Amino acid sequence: IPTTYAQPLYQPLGQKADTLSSKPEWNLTIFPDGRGLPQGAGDAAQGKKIFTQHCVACHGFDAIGASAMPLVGEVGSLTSEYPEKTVNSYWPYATTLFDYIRRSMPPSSPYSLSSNEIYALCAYILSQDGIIESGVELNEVTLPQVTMPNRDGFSVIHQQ
Amino acid sequence: IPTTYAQPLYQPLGQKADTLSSKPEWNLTIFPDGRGLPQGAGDAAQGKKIFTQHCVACHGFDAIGASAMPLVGEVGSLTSEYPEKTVNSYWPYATTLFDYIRRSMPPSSPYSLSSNEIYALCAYILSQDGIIESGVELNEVTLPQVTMPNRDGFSVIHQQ
Amino acid sequence: AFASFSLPLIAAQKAADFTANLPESMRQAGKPFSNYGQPSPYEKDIIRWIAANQDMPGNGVSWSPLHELQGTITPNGLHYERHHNGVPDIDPATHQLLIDGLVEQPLSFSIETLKRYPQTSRICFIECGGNSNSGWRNIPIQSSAGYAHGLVSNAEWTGVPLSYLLQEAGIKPEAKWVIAEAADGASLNISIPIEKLLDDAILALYQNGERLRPENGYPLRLVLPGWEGIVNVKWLRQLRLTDTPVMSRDETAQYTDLMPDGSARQFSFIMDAKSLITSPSLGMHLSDNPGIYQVTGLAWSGRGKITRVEVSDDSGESWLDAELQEPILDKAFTRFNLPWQWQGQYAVLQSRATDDSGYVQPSREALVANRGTDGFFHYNAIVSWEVTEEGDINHVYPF
Amino acid sequence: AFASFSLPLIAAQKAADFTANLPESMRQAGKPFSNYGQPSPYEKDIIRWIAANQDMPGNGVSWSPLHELQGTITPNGLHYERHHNGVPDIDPATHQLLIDGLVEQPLSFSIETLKRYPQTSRICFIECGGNSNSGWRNIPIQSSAGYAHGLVSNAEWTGVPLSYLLQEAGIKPEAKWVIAEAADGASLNISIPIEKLLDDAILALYQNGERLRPENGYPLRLVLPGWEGIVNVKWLRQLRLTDTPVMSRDETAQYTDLMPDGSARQFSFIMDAKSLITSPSLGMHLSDNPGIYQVTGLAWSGRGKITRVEVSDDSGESWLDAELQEPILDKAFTRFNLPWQWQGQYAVLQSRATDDSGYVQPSREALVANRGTDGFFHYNAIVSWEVTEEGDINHVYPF
Ligand code: HEC
Ligand code: HEC
Ligand SMILES: [Ca+2]
Ligand SMILES: [Ca+2]
Ligand SMILES: [Ca+2]
Ligand SMILES: [Ca+2]
Ligand SMILES: [Ca+2]
Ligand SMILES: [Ca+2]
Ligand SMILES: [Co+2]
Ligand SMILES: [Co+2]
Repeated sequence: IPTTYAQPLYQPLGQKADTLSSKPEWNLTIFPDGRGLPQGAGDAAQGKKIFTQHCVACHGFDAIGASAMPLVGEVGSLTSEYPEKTVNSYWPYATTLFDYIRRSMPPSSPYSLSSNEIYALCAYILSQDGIIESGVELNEVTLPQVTMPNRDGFSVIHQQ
Repeated sequence: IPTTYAQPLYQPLGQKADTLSSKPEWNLTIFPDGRGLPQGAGDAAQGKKIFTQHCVACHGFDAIGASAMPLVGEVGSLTSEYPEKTVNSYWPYATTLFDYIRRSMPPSSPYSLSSNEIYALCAYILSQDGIIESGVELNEVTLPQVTMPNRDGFSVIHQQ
Repeated sequence: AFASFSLPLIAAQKAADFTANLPESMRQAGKPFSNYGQPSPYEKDIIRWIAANQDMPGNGVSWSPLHELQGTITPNGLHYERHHNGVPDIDPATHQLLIDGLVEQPLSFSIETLKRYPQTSRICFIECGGNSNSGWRNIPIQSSAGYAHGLVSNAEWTGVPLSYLLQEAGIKPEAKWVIAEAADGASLNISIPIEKLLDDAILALYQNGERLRPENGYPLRLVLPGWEGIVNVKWLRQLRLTDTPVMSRDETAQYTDLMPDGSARQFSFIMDAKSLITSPSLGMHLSDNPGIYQVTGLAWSGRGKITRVEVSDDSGESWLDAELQEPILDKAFTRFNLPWQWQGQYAVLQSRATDDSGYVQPSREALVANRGTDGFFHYNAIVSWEVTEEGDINHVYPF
Repeated sequence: AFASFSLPLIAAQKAADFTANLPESMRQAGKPFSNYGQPSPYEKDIIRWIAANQDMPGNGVSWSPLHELQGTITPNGLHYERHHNGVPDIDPATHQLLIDGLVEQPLSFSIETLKRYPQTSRICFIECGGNSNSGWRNIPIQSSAGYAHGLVSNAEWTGVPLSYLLQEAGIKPEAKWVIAEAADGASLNISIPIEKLLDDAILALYQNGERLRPENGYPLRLVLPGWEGIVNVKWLRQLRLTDTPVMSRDETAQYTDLMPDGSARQFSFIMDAKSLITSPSLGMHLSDNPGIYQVTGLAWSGRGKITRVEVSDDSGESWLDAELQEPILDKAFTRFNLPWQWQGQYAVLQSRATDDSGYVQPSREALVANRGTDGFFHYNAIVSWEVTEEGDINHVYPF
């Protein structure tokens, strides 16, 4: 028996998944450098319409908050007595906005918006605080180039 | 603070229960020497009628078993290949029978039988194997005097 | 989706294509929060198996599905049941515990009062004295591991050390036994040596953190670590201190162990060391041949800690030590693990537990030689799972 | 009751008299067995307290009622919940885990496949990074202990050590982070340093013995002992090895801790030592004056074992060591107990935990001095319960 037992001993049972791994539904994550962004484009004017239809009910007119948190405004408030962490005041990367809206918003039907629609929503939100000019088209090239106001606001405390 | 803390420290919160402790509903247990037996009497003929009405459905005619186990017979079977542990073949004390029937049988209405009825049931069961003569009246004096066939069949293995 | 808005068709379609490949669960909101959670509907077959008397549905047992569980805690919904006349409905506001008999002062306690005392917890198993009794039969029963051996479960029990209450009542020197009585439809009564109650007995109010489950004694249960289930009295209403045992039905007619000479062992409280391979076990199938399988199971002892579990795949010709999972607790389930390389051969898998008293779990042969086949209670022999060359698993008696 | 039978009336009447005094539960059969048990109807108020977004009912939390629990295990039905878009319905037969990215070979695993691997268990707490965040407010919140601090629970988690699967895929040297993704309605994604995953991460399949509950990640959850809840990813579908973190919404916008200077601490994974008196606590009443009360509570640390819990009744002027209940496990709930003699005076009860790294739970004053009041996450200050001279208990900030 000693020859057939050992610790730990197990069969490698993972299935080779090269094909799976290359499929878009397994490549949802979008990185700050733009890796993972799909093709598409949209601007603030388009975004405002989409926002009105799909987002206002919870985030409020002009995205300043209702049952869900405000997404815009309050830039520069982080050192104030009442800091408000909006997308525009707090988030370090614009790419996160695309990543998050696609996977989570609107809550009743994630992934229901097209890439164009999501680029447009990003443009609408970011333009509200002048992070991008209101006429700018966001797409897979320009979105990662956006510099967020709080880009350098984070300090990594986990020691590797 | 050291003066107000200690381990273990607790308030004695038990309620004096001398009255409670003397009430019949807190004195259900019947001992082999007859302690706890209520007044009453019954014989096998009476017991057979009661058994027919309240017990036969589960323990079978003549108490030899149906969906519930047999209560009589098989005296002397304990060393055989197929030992059968009935009241009459196995139980060391007759008082246990009164104690158990009163608290547990019939299952749909424990405590529904009068003391007389239970003495009668004991007499019926015990007389089936001649442990008592069929005419004998069992009561709080005679029941503890019954000597069960397997009285000395038990060895206590718990070491005190 | 958005009529007044138009953008290149290609990108929009692309998105639609891949999102259709996402599981439904990612494309919609999930279910809301719940005040008290329930198992997944996909696991609805992981249940206690019920065997009750046809005319008395509250008399019988339900087994924990040990073959479907992992780790060492038994979740409350799957803790085994043994009732003598069903699960009583007891209002905790009116329930009382009476301690009387050979005491200086009879005392009664409400549930609210008991909560004021110091409480302690311990994780321990409770095992029915009749667990595994199909093992006494001549023919090995073909039931799943849990449904033959699952009248044992392991939980964290919390409550008042009984010694505090006994001391408060004042123990008379003549007191040797305590008769515990339940408030169920069987008024179950049974005698317990007082020294156990002074040692490690807990008046349990909580089971795995929450209040006791009705079927496990709500609102109050006596927990006697390592001792057979019947003395872990549920729905406790009275403790009467006496000089002698009561000789109740459940300590004479039942829960006594008939020996081959016709005598019976009485007051066989301690559950001896035992172990059981829960996987692979009867009803499972070894799909890969050859293949590596993780042999896992449970070991426990009413005498103390498990110190060793050996596993054999050749009917006990040779043994190898399994790994014991930490923490190894006194009188509690200990999980063991050992990887096993199956080459497609006929095999008989067994486990053998040893506890810190030095007691070694016996083979069925040894147990039967010692106790015959009519003892009914306290069956703790080694369990043997036969693995066929096809990878099917049966229960066998190897001798 | 029995017409054709007559015997002395006295005895019969006597019996009838006393049996009427027995509780109902002893005079009838109880309820039958159940395949899966439920709590007592008398405890129907012992529930998780739900706070969800009005327009998004799957977004919010439900708190464990720690003030109603005892011992250290949280029963599965009462384990706290934090969902970002509800509890997904995931069929385990079709669910897959994909491990890819910076690996030699991307691999996928079905749930059935994962069950073939060696499994290990550990009892540990999981605490939401946002637990106790009402403590940051200027006014002390008047919620029960559990409903302010119960986004933490303690269970036995069992599953596959993740290191086995990562090694099977083959870790490329550039891999520093792993992005975990969930199959829920938020597709929650978050970055985790690979060394934690290689250290003690468990791919949990079981929770307190049974398969995971839906709200706790069924069919598969990543358990990272001692680290904040958000990285203990539920409904796990993918682990992608990368050189950098993804900077997802839940590691930037949320679960980062804003400091007074406007900067934010990111990747604050470890939950620092904390303790909480669960009884007596807010909403309870001290009925006896003077009286002895058992102070009891829970302590835990994401850095290791609890080594000490001190209790004060005078706002921290003086402290006494509480008894720590065995077994004291690494990164797990440890219950502490200390009897307290109340003389009717105004008192402020506090507990203070120390762990084996030497870390001491801070006062609220120290925590706020260090981190301000807008950090939102990682609130672990000493909790203060004010006892009034009337025996009522409130939440106070003593400084
Ligand atoms: C039914 C309500 C609802 C609708 C509709 C909705 N949201 Fe949200 N949104 C929320 C809630 C609630 C949160 C907070 C989620 C959480 O904390 O997990 C949120 C969070 C967000 C966030 C992250 C904010 C932060 O600071 O973390 C963004 C960005 C966002 N929503 C954008 C959108 C957009 C764009 C739409 C429309 C396409 C939308 N939402 C529609 C309820 C909604
Ligand atoms: C509805 C079914 C049912 C009825 C009616 C019933 N019994 Fe029983 N009886 C049982 C069952 C089932 C058991 C086994 C209980 C157990 O194991 O806990 C039992 C056990 C007993 C025992 C113990 C036997 C042993 O060896 O342990 C006695 C004695 C007994 N019954 C007597 C009676 C009497 C007398 C009556 C009528 C007054 C009666 N029973 C009516 C089902 C019934
Ligand atoms: Ca483009
Ligand atoms: Ca502030
Ligand atoms: Ca008489
Ligand atoms: Ca035989
Ligand atoms: Ca072969
Ligand atoms: Ca006073
Ligand atoms: Co026994
Ligand atoms: Co954090």
